[in-house]
Amino acid sequence: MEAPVTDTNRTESTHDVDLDKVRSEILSKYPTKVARKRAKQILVKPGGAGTDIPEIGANVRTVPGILTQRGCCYAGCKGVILGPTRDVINIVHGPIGCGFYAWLTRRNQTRPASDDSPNYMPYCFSTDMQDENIVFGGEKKLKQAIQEAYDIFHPQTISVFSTCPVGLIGDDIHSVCREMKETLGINIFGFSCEGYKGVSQSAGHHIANNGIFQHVVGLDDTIRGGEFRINLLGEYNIGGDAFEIERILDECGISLISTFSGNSTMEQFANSHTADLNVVMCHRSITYMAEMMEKKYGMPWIKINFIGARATAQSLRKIAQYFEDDSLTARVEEVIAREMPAVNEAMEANRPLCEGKLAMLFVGGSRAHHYQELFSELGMKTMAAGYEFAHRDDYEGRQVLSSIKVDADSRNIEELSVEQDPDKYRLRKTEEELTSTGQIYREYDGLIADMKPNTFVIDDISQYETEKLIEAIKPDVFCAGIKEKYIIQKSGVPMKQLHSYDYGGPYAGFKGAINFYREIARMTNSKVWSYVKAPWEKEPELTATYAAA
Amino acid sequence: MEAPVTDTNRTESTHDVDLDKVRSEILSKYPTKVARKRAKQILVKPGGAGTDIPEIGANVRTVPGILTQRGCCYAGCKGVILGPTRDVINIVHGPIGCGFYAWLTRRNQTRPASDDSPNYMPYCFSTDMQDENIVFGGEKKLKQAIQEAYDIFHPQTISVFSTCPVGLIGDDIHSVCREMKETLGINIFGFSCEGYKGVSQSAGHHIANNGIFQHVVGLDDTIRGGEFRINLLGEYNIGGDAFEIERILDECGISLISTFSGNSTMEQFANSHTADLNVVMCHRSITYMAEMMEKKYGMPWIKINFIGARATAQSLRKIAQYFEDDSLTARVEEVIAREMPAVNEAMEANRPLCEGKLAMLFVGGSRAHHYQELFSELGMKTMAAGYEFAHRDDYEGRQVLSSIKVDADSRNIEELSVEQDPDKYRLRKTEEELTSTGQIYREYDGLIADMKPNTFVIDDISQYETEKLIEAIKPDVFCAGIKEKYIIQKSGVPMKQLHSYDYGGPYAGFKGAINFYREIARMTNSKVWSYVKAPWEKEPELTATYAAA
Amino acid sequence: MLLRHTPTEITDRKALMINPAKTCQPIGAMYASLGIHGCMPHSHGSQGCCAYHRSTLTRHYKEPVVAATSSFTEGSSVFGGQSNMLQAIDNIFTVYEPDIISVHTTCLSETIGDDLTQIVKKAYDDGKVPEGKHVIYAPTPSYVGSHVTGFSNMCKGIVSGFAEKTGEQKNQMNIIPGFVEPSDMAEVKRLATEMGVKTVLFPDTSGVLNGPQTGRYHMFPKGGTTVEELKSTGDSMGTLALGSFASSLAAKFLDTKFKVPCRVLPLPIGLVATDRYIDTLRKFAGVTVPDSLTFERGQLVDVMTDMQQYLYGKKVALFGDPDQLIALTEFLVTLDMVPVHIVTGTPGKEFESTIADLTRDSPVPVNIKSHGDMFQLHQWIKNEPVDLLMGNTYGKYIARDEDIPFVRHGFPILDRVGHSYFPTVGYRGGLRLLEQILSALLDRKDRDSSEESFELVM
Amino acid sequence: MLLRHTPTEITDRKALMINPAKTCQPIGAMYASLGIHGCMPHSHGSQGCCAYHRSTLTRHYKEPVVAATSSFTEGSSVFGGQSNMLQAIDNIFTVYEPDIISVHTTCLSETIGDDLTQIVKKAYDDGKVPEGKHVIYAPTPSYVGSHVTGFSNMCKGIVSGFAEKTGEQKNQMNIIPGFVEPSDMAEVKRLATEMGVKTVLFPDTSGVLNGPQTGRYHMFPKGGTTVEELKSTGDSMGTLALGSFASSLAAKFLDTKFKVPCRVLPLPIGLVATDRYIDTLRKFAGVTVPDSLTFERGQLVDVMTDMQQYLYGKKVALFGDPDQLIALTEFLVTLDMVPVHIVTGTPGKEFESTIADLTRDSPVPVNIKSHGDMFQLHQWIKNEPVDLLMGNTYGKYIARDEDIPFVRHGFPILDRVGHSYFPTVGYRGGLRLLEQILSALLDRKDRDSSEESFELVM
Repeated sequence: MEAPVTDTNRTESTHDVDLDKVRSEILSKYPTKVARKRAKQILVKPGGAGTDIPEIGANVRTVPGILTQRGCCYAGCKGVILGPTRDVINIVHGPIGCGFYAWLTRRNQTRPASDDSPNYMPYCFSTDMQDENIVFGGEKKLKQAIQEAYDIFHPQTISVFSTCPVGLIGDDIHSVCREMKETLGINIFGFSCEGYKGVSQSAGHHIANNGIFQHVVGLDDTIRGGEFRINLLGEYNIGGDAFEIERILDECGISLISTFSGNSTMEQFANSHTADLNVVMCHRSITYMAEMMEKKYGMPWIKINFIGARATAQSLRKIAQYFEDDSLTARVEEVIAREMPAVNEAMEANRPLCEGKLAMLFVGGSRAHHYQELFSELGMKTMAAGYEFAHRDDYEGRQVLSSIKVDADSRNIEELSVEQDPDKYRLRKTEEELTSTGQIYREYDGLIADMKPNTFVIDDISQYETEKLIEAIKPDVFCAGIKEKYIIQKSGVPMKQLHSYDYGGPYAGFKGAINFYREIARMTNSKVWSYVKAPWEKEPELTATYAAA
Repeated sequence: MEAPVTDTNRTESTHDVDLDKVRSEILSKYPTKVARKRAKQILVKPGGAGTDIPEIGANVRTVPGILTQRGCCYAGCKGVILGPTRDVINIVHGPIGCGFYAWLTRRNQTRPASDDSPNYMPYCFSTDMQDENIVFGGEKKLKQAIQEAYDIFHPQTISVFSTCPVGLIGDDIHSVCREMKETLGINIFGFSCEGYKGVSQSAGHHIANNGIFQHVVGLDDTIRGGEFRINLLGEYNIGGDAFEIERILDECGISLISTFSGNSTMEQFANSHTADLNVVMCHRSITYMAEMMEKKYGMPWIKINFIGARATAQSLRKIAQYFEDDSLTARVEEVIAREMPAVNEAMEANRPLCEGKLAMLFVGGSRAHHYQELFSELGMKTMAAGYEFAHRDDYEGRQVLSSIKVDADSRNIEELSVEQDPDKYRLRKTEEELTSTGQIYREYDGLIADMKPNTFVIDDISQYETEKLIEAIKPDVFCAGIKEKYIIQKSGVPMKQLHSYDYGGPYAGFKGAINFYREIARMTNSKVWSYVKAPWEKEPELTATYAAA
Repeated sequence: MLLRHTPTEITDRKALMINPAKTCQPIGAMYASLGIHGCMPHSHGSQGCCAYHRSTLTRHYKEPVVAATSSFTEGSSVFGGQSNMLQAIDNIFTVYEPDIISVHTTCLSETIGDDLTQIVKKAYDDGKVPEGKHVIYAPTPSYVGSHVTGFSNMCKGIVSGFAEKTGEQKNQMNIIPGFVEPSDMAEVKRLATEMGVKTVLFPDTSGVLNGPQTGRYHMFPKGGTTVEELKSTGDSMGTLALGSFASSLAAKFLDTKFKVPCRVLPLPIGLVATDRYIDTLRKFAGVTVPDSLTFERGQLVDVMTDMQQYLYGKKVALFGDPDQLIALTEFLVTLDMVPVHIVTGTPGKEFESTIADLTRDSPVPVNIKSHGDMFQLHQWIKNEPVDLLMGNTYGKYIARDEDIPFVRHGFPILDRVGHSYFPTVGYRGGLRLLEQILSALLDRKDRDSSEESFELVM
Repeated sequence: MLLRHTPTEITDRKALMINPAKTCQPIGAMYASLGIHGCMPHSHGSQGCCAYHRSTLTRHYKEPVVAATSSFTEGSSVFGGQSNMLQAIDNIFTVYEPDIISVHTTCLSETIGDDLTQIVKKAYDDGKVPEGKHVIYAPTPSYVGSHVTGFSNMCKGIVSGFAEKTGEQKNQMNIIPGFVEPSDMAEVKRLATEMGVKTVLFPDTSGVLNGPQTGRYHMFPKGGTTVEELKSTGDSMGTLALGSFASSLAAKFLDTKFKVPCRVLPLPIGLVATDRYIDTLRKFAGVTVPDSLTFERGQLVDVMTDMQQYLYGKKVALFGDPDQLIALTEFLVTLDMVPVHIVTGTPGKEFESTIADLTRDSPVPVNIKSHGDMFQLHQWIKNEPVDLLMGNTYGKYIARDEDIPFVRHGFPILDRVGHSYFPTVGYRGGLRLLEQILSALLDRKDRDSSEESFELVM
């Protein structure tokens, strides 16, 4: 289990590594059954233009015992989707750990409207289930916990999350929630997001989408904001990304009705169906919401991306294109023109420090795709990328959606049946009108399409594979999560967390791009890595006793 | 050089120690000549009432090689008297050390009138004499330094202090000061306070008194303040003592025209001759000023003491007595009545923790006398006391002044010849009027009179004697300075610095008394001293291999 | 205010825990397993547990933390996790090649009722465990006790998995250091070594979770207690268990099963507790305390006496793990400080009585709670303010809201470094703690001083 | 503002020093003398010097600091101090019974022209020095150099007073640790010992100025280099002088007089300088670096790589002693930090060129000054603000006025404890410094964060 120290001045040669050979070597270590499974999830993107996008194994079970980056359904539901919303009391029903680990660990920043606006995010609420609750059932305790939360805090909304044992012992959290909702007269609902559901966090995203859609979206029909009204989907405001995007949208005169979910409130979710367009950042975690809202309320969605300066400009233009308003288009161009000089200056300053260097990205959701924008702006090549919890469409594009087989693990995650709302449905634009805007809606081409030839695409990469990749390709920077960070750095490779940003950020939008350029230039040029070897390791021989000059 | 650890519950027995025997033992260690000298400076106060005050050797040279508490003339002049005044730039003319050591080390607190009032006390100004200045003379550098200080800071006053080599090489700082005073048009004057002058800091006090009296006092005749106008002499505002005294005087309706010198300004000194009474705290360091002011300007002085609650009350009454004003007397009594309940409460709370315990006090000036008040209020006995730089009158009372022989060391310290000021002299009260106030002026009975029988009075105590005293008498608390602090504590005896108060205070006035009660109760009752011995030192024998229960 | 909704008024809660001062068993078991050389911890449950535990340990230690998981699916939850675990054992030994797999359970596998003894036996029987390799295990249901309990259970799992009695007593002491930092484990061992006592210290995460940067990643670094050492624990002269909550279970197991006599002591944090550790070891092993340790002790006492004025009477609020709190409380009392609010999330009535006993001479009433939470601690602080807060990183929210000087201590510390390199146990550790406490108090003094009372010499 | 009169505009000063970053020679000599076992330092001058030096050293170490003085009067200043010194030698040996008296001069006795060589000879001739006792000495005029120069002169005084050559080389290295803390001296020695190198380290104030509280006062505690060791320095294999300003003089004396070859190295503060110390010792003594030290080194590198983002590009202002500043500057540069204002009060042009060389790749202009002062440093900071200030306690006034995070380092530290117990030299010392720097920066980050960006995990 050793990866050698990276030496400097070796990036050129590693462009020529035979990736198929590396792949074979990796697979050879596994037991046959495991190797067969992993073979489907480890692709080398073929060279040559115009080649078809190959099929990849994704959203399948992790093999027990193989060290994975993945978390659980609960993490996807409570940790990712519901975590960043400040005006709800999220009660974790279960033993204390699940609540504890999801407490303030994701850097979701939030900005309450005023000093006395609700913000429960710094709190951790749990029923702290004990022995006897497992044996005799926890419903009574849950009910009491909701009552106590209400008595102390008087929130507008309480939600409940089931953890593994809750499902097994059969606590009916939904009926408890319904009962307490009636009793207390506030919105209370639950999520059956037990950790064992699905194969990764992904199941939890879906469950969270369903819950918010059913219990919150559509509750408030007030029309707020200005002329150009959108929801931003799949932006969790890690390190202030959402603040930067909010700033840019605001300067463009675009009203953000809600963000799912970063710097967000239940109030905004309740009102979100009144927007005119959904723009989707994270294709994996939140597109459910875009699709359900379109069906029920009639607004279309587009995939956008605010990671990378060019991507940000492009995304703004796409939004303007939808609204087909000259003044908006002009204003968007104005903002882009105003922001880009500083971005270009930073890009030019840092590019010479980064050009030709190699990156690897293994993070969940869409980031392993989006961040390639920023690396490419720095002249860096992404040699390997993959997702933690993606489905095939995230890799291959939505055109494969119909061909994805639903397996046992996915079948258990409810697919809501959504109908047009008899009162609130409002078709924003007909298909013809959409087509005439000159862009494609409800589309995403996936990660593989954007990868350079002769690069790795790996789904649910294992610790073992990570080490082997580093050994073979010697990247200059590796992006993943906290569990991977110090393992990678021990090999002498600087590692950037793209979940938490290592207390950095924002990296979205224009200012975020500047931050990222500087960060990567720092990481790949820092002196500290040159001190890894001690002098006596470099020159171990001894020259008898020292003779003084 | 070892003193044994103090054990607890031993204070009773140590009342019976034969001090004469201890004295003999101490002296027996010294070479004959030294022993003879020290014998005059180590007294055992005789038992029985009405005995005469014995004569003590004081203000004589320290024997070379015998570790002394004393400092030098410069320390007394710059460090003690001139240090606490904020609106003067004090330039130390000499190598850097003298300036450096006197920089912010005395805890003289000061409170400028406003955010832009001058306060040069956090600064250290020095001519930083080098080799070539010693060889070729430093007058030119001094002149240039004064010019630079003026150019940067534009102060109203600059003063200059000579250090050892300056006197030897013959720099005439006074002519430089006169010249620069003329050139710059601000008040500039110097002190020839070379470290080798006199036998202790005391010489420096005298030189400082002379300088301030000659160059500052009397410059501003404006009448300020209310009906009852006094100067407070010998209060250096260590740890905020002066602030507490100011508070009390203010509440009594007594106007403080100046303090020599704590929380003080040159402006106040210049105006101090307009006050009606001088009250003297530190008999040693500042009585020169009281006497000179009385001669030149006509106001009398009384010895007072604001250390100790009863002493504070008594001192206020003495001031009121001088002014012979019923409303003042009433107001003073009102203040005392208002302040004393809290004092008494603290006294009663802490006295049981301290009663019967033993103290020793060896600090300069009057503190070794004054602080006995506070210890006695706690029911503690002062078993030994003495001064660092006192003269015989500080021990024996001013009645011996005329019998003190002036030796070579003292003769070199100038005695100003002071005459009545033809214009500004104003006799405040005739001798008859003074007598009719019912108290005695210009008087001080000294330390010995207040000591209990069978106690030690030691002048300029040495390190060796300190150790022997601790060994023989095992005090519960020892008061001295920073140099002594950890030596004493290593013997297991808590030590209180009465120069710097160990970052404590204020201890003056009513609130100060409360602080001190608490401080001494803490020190003499703290658990930490009970942990000095390790368990294996207390019970070193081994009980074979441990057998489990 | 960050915790703007925390009211001063305290109401009784029976069901809702808010801002816990504990987490769940498995993470403690994982930490203990990492202190065995060549060991891969394995989490028998759904993969989120393992991910969360690895993340939290990684954030605290800023070091690689590897562990495998049975990756339960809904199917395994219904039909039991045996097949997942057998598959995992096979894969781990094949791909990662550890010497040992150390399995702990989760609430999930415990609720299902998976029988580890039986599954592990099957793994051996089926030949899934290569020759010379080992699988050990401990049940660590998340709904009982806390992370400390999990640590304790795994310590027992370690000795029950390895300890043997040859009948020939070895001139060595077993020491179970408790749920402390790698630096603390090294220091506990150094103190014993300095006394000339040979020890088997387990678990021992020093060198594992505070390892060097060498440019090569070693999944199984040099540190950790070896199998050989662990086997020999049944032949030792005795066992010192440091911290009753974390360490007594394993010690008692060795006592009961192999008649290795044990003594349970508080963690050696602070002067008196370190004295107790040293003196017990001295008597147990029949050695003399070397001057070097008496010297270190004297240095600590010296700073205690010199700095006493800054400590005396200062009120402190503490939260964390029971063994840590018991030792810290004793140290603070020794320093004449006044612990007034003390909360652990770990259940256990003996905690409250022990702390009550240590603080019986307190000048003010003392609030003590086991199985409490930080919400309650915060409310207590609002009602009775303190001069200092000590606890893990989560305390920073209270410290900021209430403007209290804050010393980070305990688990987890997510926002500073140092804890894993510099011990707080032993006399040197006492000096470090004292320095931290004094710096916190004096920094505050400097900050709050008016200009006139801002001073050079303190 | 505390330093309210300090203007941003910088004017040239030729004569007035304001807020010095140095003090005078004798205190350095006194400190060096305290590192000799059984030695009473003696200040040949007026008694204020001795009182000031003892006070300052006491405040910094919070330990007993004894030293005697010739107690010059006006008479001695005119007629010379010989009689005072002879009397002092007699009294000291009689009353305090040291093994050694170590005399240093002052500006006073130097200006008078007292000849120590002659006076000491007379003391021996007159029988004032008991059999087996010693008087050593060094000239330390206060108007030349600084306290560092005094330390250096006394180091030379020590070897010139004791060193002998028997002709038989000893398998040992002389190490002169420089003007550093007792803890640093112990650490320098520990590192050598860990390498299996026998050393004579002098002076050695460990155990003297960081001694234990035992309930008994020992005027001459166990620590300090012994006479026997000092005598043997002439027979050593070589001398390592750490810090050219403080240590090279004595090393070169041994080289010139006894042909003991010397190497002068920067103080081993930080990674690279410690590497240099270890590697030089390795080559000099022909030993292998043990894994334990490579491990310690790796721990330091690990924290450097892990925490690099918080350090990178941070601007630092530094003041203090030249040897310390040279090593600190190198360490900061190694950490990708940016030292921008660097001031020592000690004169010496090589300081400026050395620092300029170390910072030659700096992204911003660097202000460097030897024989400078803190007033100038403060003005530089006003013109070019910094993220961190490092220096002795006097820096707190600038830090408060300019609201800069402040790490106390150097001499004197009058308002905190720790420096005398925990080294900053060596790899462990580097970890401590790094922890202090990070804590200062992260505390500030926490303080200045808005509520929305106040975070748990850093």
